[in-house]
Amino acid sequence: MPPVSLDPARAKQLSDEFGLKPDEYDRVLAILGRVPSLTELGLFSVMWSEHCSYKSSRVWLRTLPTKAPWVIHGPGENAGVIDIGDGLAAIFKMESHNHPSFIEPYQGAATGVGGILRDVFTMGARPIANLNALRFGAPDAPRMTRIIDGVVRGIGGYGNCVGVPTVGGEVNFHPAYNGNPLVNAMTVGIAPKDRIFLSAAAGIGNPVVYVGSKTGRDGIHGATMASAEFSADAEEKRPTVQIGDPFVEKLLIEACLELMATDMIVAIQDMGAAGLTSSSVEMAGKGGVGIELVLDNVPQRETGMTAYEMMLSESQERMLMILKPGREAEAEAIFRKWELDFAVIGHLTDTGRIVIRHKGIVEADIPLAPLESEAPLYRRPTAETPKQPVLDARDIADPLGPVAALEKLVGSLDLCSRRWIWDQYDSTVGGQTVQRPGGADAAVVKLEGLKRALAMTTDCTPRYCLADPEEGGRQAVAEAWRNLTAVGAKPLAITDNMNFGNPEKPEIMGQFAAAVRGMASACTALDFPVVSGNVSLYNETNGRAILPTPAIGGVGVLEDAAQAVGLALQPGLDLVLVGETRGWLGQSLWLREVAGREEGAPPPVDLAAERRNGDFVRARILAGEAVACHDVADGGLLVAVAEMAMATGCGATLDAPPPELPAHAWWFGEDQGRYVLAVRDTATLLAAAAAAGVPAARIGRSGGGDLVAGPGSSISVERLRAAHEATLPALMAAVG
Amino acid sequence: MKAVIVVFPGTNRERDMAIALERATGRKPVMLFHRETALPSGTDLVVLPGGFSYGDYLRCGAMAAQSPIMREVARFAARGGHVLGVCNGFQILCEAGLLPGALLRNATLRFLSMDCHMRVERAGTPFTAQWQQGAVFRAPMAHGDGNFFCDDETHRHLVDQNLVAFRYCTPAGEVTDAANRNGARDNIAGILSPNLRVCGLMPHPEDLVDPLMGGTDGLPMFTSLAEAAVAA
Amino acid sequence: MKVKVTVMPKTGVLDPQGKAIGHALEGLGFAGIGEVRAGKVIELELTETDPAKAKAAAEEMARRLLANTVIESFRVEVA
Amino acid sequence: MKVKVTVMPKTGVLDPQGKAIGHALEGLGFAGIGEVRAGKVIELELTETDPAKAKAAAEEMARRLLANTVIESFRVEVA
Ligand SMILES: Nc1ncnc2c1ncn2[C@@H]1O[C@H](COP(=O)(O)OP(=O)(O)O)[C@@H](O)[C@H]1O
Ligand SMILES: [Mg+2]
Repeated sequence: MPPVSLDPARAKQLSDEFGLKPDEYDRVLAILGRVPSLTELGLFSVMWSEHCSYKSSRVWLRTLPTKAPWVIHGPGENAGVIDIGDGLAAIFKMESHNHPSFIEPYQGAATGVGGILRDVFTMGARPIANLNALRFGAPDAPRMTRIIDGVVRGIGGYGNCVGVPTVGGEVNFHPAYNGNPLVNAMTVGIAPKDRIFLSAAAGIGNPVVYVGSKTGRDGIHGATMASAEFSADAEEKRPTVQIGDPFVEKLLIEACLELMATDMIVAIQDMGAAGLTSSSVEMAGKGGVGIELVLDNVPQRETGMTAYEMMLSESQERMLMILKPGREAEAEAIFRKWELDFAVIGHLTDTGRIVIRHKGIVEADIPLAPLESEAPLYRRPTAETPKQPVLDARDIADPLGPVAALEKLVGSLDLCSRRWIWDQYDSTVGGQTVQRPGGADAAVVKLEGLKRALAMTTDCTPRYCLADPEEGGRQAVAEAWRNLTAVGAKPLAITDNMNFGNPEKPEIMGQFAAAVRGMASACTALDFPVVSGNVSLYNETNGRAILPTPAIGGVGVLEDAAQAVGLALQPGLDLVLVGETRGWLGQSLWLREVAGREEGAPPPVDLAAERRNGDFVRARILAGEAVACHDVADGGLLVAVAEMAMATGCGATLDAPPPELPAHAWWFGEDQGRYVLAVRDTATLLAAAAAAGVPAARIGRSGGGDLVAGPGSSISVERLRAAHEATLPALMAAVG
Repeated sequence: MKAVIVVFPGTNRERDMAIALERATGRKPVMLFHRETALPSGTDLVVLPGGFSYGDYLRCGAMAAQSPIMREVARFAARGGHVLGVCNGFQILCEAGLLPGALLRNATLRFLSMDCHMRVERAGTPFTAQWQQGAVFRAPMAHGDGNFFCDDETHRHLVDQNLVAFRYCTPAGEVTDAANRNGARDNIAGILSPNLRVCGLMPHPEDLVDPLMGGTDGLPMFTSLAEAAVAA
Repeated sequence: MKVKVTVMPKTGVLDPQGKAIGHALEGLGFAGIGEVRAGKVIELELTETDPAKAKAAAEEMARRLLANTVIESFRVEVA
Repeated sequence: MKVKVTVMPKTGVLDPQGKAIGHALEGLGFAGIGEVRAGKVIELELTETDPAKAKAAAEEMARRLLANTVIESFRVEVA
């Protein structure tokens, strides 16, 4: 008996409400040869939502470089997998929870962390670190401090409880995020490289097993919500809020890793967006098999749940797996030990169809191949962002001089200390954190029992991306590579989280395409492939888009954790600037915060120089020649040195700017590909730089308690620190 | 030394603790799942590590304190066995009545993750023998409920009997309000049982036993325990 | 005048804490325990002496601060 | 049978949450707010049908788990 079709008019109306376009609905009719049932319509709408199908972004994502000799699994799996030596693989991914975090900041952010953790441990990895890339609106925008507070508490509440250290991240503020903050969470895990678990189902007749928490009516249509832009009626979307239970997640990690140490699992996948639907459809689809589910066996938290509700529920902390036949009892014992639900809810078939039964009735019966192959794929029209003029620093007056501008900058929203945030994240659990937040350009986490360590970072400069999406995409990748390099790590691969506005607008799709182009060029030039990622579109409120934000999460390796350097300055060292300074003020923070202008072309990234400078710096660090290293990014040279100084309280005296540059361009220009190194033996370093063709110059010396920016310009590090540390606590004092 | 680390559902610093104990004693501790009803024979030290047992739901440590293995731990302590509780472990010891007082929500109402300094208020115990009286050491803390509270009578008893093991202080050793981030009564970071065999503290000395992670300030606690086990 | 605001997770919203408490009670040997829900109670001393006004004020407080109405419902009682 | 266990901080025990709520309410412009105490409420569905027995059982649960009598007092009500 086929499922009971909806009344045709009702089906059409619902398909609209569920976000299917008219031509997409016609395709549903063609595939089924009849009007769908409610459950079937639900399945199609979530599988074909932007969130699950990547229908607007796929054509562009395909152009990203994804290969390198150390890449084990690139995009397409739950997370990316790379070889890091010692027989181990790093498994990592970043994912957005933007819309849920706007509606319910605590739970939205918390479940974002929970979801990305599952993407990583579902592949067999023990998670060893979390990072988070956050973009908030202007602090005086409605609800904004509450959103900041809730998001930070939610990330901490979840990560701290599961016992995975939160070791890094980034935060920006801009009014463009007022109605649409971004919460991107990243998890890095470790597994033996020959024991990676994939999601392709196999073995006709094999049992389909559900483990974890019970299913409730949470987050129904969360995936479609993530694919729609906000409007004033966002309130009405509230019932889709999901609640996280990090305690259950912790048990689920332990139980899954225990099961993964056996040979019982054929395939496994977390139930993320669109829960049971996407996990079952994707597992069966990837394996080219059919799947039959009996929903009566699904552990349920509420009474009277329908097939439609169970298939679309986004209840958290659940996994789906295919077991080898006859191993159910053994597997169940492990989950019972950890006090988790375990249920056989179906089996694999040779029909190539997904069949859903509930209470003796077939609620859905859909051929899997067309669900995938006929999924909509759009090459949406694009419009290029007009190029901005290149600003000449000589045309821009300096109203403040270096010291006052510096004090203002280090206390500004985008540069002030993030301590208020990271003080709420457990960054030491696990006992392997070599570089905690604030200590270095990238976090460094050692691998337990080994010398080896991973370095990780998240980076993106959205204001550059708005001004020039291609240059901005390139810069984001380059900065991640630079941050890993600055601790001495060899950068290996990235994950990305593409946050953009409504892709149906050509200028937004143009931003996306250009950002991908820029990223791809940097990935290629730096041997830094993309191994996983996530796309979040429709980040708009009442038609106003966020800044284009391709957040990059980078991972690198250090063979010996003891070789890692931080950015903290010590007295009695020479400061050496590596890289070329042309004094680029366009889109700089100085221009915005001091001159009050947000304009100009952003600084270009010269990928050949980037690579040359970075490889040089890394080699010097590994040779033990640098006591500290910091890349020059937001705010420019003087801010970089100030950050090194504030980390310990040790001051520095810097030489006067070179005569050929306006002073403010020297101090605050945001030219790319630069590093400041604190070294004992300058001559050796400079000789090596000359030999490598890398621009390098001694710019000053550390010591004392003041930062001196050329003769006559001096400020105490204590005073800078006070300005740096005061901003966020003052902002957040109102929320308590 | 034979050390046993008890693992409850939600415990998450058991590995950190194992690393610290192994570093100090040269021997891997035994991990004991909370469902067990007996301690391995020859146990010298029981450690209740940090984490979020039972998700910290209801009250931190309340549910773990009721688990069967805790009856055994209480018996072990009554016989004079050494018991260390760190963070969630301290909360469990208080909830189980093995140490007095309770740990309330931090006065800031926020999770606090940062290094703190502590002054050794009672040297010469199995937990502090390797420190001088008044020594100051650093350790990370990571807790939402570390605000030690006890009534006046209990407080008088702790002070009179010299059972305060550690107080929060500045890096220079001054016991100030500013150094007392979680709002604990009388800056109390850790306490001892009257027989000096049970100790609970909020910060994590086990996370600072390796120069790579920023120092070895926490190591003396574990070398003290190793020595105590040899002496016992 | 004393008012009491009770804040509970909305029906249907997952209550991890209630679930864990129910579990723990069973572990302690208590039998016959069905659903357990855990919430908050806030007792406020108000200078307001008119019960209706006190109640209205407390409801306003609950809506604006004490309850997260996205996931919680509340009830106000005047003592 | 439904029972409700209310757990409040004992008088004399610091209640940072209650204090913070009081402050926040004042910050929102509410006036005339005196002491604020924040506690917990646990609602249990019991199969027990005898009110006296249900109450006794809940009291036992409160003593053994739901309240920590070092810092909290509790009250049981049967619905
Ligand atoms: N949301 C966050 N969570 C944890 N740590 C953060 C967060 N945001 C920033 N940090 C930390 O603050 C420090 C400074 O960040 P950022 O200014 O982005 O560094 P950079 O410009 O060198 O990339 C880094 O150590 C970073 O990991
Ligand atoms: Mg960064």
